Amino acid sequence: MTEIFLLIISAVFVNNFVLARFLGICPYLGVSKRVETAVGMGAAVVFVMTLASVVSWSVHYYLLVKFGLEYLQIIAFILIIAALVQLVEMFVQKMSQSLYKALGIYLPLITTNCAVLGVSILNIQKKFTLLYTLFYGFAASLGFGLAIVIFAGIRERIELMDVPKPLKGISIGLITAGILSLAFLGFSGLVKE
Amino acid sequence: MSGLREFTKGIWEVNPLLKLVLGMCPALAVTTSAENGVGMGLAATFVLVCSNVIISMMRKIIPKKVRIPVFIVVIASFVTIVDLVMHGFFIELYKSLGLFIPLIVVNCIILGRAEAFASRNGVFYSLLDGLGMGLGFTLALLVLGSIREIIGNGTIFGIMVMGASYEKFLIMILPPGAFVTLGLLLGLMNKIEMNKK
Amino acid sequence: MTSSAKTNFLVVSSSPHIKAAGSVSRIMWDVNLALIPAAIAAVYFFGLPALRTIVITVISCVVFEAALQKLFGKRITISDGSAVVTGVLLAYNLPPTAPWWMAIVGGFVAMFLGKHLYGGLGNNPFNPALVSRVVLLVAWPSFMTTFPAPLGGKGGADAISTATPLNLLKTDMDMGLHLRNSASVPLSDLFVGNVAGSLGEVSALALLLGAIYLLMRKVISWHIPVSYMGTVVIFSGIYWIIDPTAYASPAFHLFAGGLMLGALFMATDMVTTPMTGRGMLIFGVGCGLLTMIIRFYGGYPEGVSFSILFMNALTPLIDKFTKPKVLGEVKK
Amino acid sequence: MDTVPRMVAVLTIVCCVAAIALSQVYSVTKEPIANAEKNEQLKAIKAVLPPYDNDPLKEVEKHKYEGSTFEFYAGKKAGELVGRAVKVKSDSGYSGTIEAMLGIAPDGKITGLYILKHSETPGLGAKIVEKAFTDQFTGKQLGKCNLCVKKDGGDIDQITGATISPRAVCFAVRQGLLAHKALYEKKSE
Repeated sequence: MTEIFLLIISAVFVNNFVLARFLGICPYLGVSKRVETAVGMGAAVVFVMTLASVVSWSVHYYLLVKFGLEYLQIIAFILIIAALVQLVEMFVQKMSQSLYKALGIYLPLITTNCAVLGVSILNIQKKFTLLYTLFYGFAASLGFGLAIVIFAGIRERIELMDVPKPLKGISIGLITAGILSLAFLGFSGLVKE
Repeated sequence: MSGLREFTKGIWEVNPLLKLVLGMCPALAVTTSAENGVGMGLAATFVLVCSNVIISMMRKIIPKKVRIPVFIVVIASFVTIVDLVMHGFFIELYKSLGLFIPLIVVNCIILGRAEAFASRNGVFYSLLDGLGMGLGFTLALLVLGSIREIIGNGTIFGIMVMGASYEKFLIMILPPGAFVTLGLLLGLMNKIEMNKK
Repeated sequence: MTSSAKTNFLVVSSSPHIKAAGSVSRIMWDVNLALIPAAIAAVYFFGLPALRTIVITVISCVVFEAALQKLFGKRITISDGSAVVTGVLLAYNLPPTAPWWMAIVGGFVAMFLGKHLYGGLGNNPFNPALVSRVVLLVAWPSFMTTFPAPLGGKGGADAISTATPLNLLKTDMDMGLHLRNSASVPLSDLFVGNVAGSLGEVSALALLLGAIYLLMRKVISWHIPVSYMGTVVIFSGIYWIIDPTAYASPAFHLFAGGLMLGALFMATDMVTTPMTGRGMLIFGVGCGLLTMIIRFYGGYPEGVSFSILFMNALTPLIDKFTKPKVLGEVKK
Repeated sequence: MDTVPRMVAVLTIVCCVAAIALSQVYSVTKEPIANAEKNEQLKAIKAVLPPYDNDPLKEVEKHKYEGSTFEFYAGKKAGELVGRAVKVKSDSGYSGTIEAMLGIAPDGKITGLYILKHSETPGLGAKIVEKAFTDQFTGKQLGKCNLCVKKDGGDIDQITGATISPRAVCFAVRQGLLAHKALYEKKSE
């Protein structure tokens, strides 16, 4: 139990997917102009990443390893993620119209979010069990959500600031992300991975 | 439309990293040294050129509705080839690039070029487009990696350039240095662009 | 402590301190005045190197402020005292014997990365002096953690490097020992500042004197210092009551390290902290919790700078959810 | 043109072609990959053992000692044992596990130390990979001088500003030596 707790702290704060591992930078910068959209994106990513972790882990061990096809890992995982995103989209649309309205526009973007493929591969590389995979996928995506919401808050404010013209937009966004990752460095040593 | 233009545009005018702002994850993650930057750039270039050529050849037989899955399969295949070959023959580079080799699959530059260029143009132009875009990306990674390595480690391609008494500004090699350097580089590009007008 | 130009861009005026933009320079010089006792304490305990470090960072900050304002085509406003405040605070966060080049780079980082990339005074989301300190800490850890012993201490002026009280505590806790080394530090030394540490953080007494002046002049409000220190006292108190032989006392945590400097002078910067009283309380509690988590479980012995920087990042969100709704709508 | 059977057919063909092509590439690169991985191991073993002429990877012995498994690779020259390399690790690094290859002569003296894997802070703890640090261990052995950092009363110079990582390395080295002593030094008596 403590081990899982530490795994979560590690993935959210110490080795934050965006700020320490550089995964999912494109949506991080692209969908963080407003706090509300950042929350939506964060929620969609948590949902898909947790699901993708579990499914890709199962496919890896019950199909690829069984038939000696580990070299097809990259193709298999990216297709799983693409298909999963489609399924989730269809499912959400049928089940809840309001949820679909909230998440719908972010879902297609997730296929090319490298955090999703990244976590799927890391689960295998770290030789996690299925339970760990579940929690790691959840925690990593939670870290993404936390980072993007905090970042969106700052960006909303920077919009109103007198930032030098050439730096406006993505440029100052990256610089802010840099200072944010500096603040996250304070958590280093908190958990030994 | 001249072939030369298709080749050169990616290097400056629409540089995928510095102008289109694509492919940022590997750009930030692997540029702790100039060597890693170039290694990543060349690996991406290989995938970009090959997938551009194959997709351009198949552009007439792929049904519109399944084109994205087909692109993904083609790209993922070439990424797997790069992954296997590097593992076998360049193991040190392979280990330092780590996770970011398989992640070339989701590098938006490659899918972007497949969709925007290769699926609409002939094989020869697609080849030049891929080559130019890839080299532009490599060049950008080289610049980013060089700046970070020189300031952060006092070396470039492992060769000492800052003198023995130089106190390494370590933060450049750590995540914050990556973000801030790329941010400033993009700002500089904007400034140059604004001065032109 | 670069404060108060908030009036430039926000209609909200819930902070009671600022009447007009013209008072910026009055506030800044008030803060500088309030920082003087700590400077005197630093020179008393560490000698002339401390004074030298303060002078270098202040000059460096003022020069870079002017240069960057010129570069970005802004009016040069070095006489408002805000760059001086940043310079002094930065010096207070460095070891007294910091190398001169590190002090200069520190001034540049504070002004460039911390302030002028965002458009200068009042626009910066993070406290410039803290950004600079953390950059230096991460970039040159060994220079930033080499502390001389105070002149009155047992090491004498010759001692090149001594462990700070918090370093001793961290070692004790890492080794799983009961308080062995850290217990030998007398609380009175901690309070007046006769211990190793960053230049301006050692003397709780001098910092409190300055803060009382700022409170009286209404430059800062009580919310953040009280909630920050209160959280630290409660957090460390719970552990201490459970096992006083294994955990340091609340007084130790309060007077050791950069807590006083942080809570009184860095976390009270108006630009980078929430506007409403409720928001400030949340900010202070957050800082307190993070500081204690880092001190207890983190890799660094001290967590004040990281905590305040992290809460700076949360400030826009805190403002968003503590501000009255109507004002929130106006912002768009 | 875009009929469903056609779409399915194209997708299937593309996938099959890709899979076949990859299986070819895989079979070609399989051996180089295995070799490359082996060479990485050998490089570390070579760095910590005196010159040998056998293949230590083939003379591997796995032993359990105090709950953890140690793999000993024996290096031999002209049939005679010159030392054993053992992979040691410590979880008490500053930010994670530190793995090292330790070379031990038959008499229990350290012949070399090579850091395989770590995630310590660059510029601080990461200095444990430098020769200036690792060379201190060569020639030392259990008991005669204390394999601890100086701060803890030992002989190993800690790195300025970082005690935790060197301490973790010392711990790992001691574990390796203890295991070696328990497993091999008794046998030779």
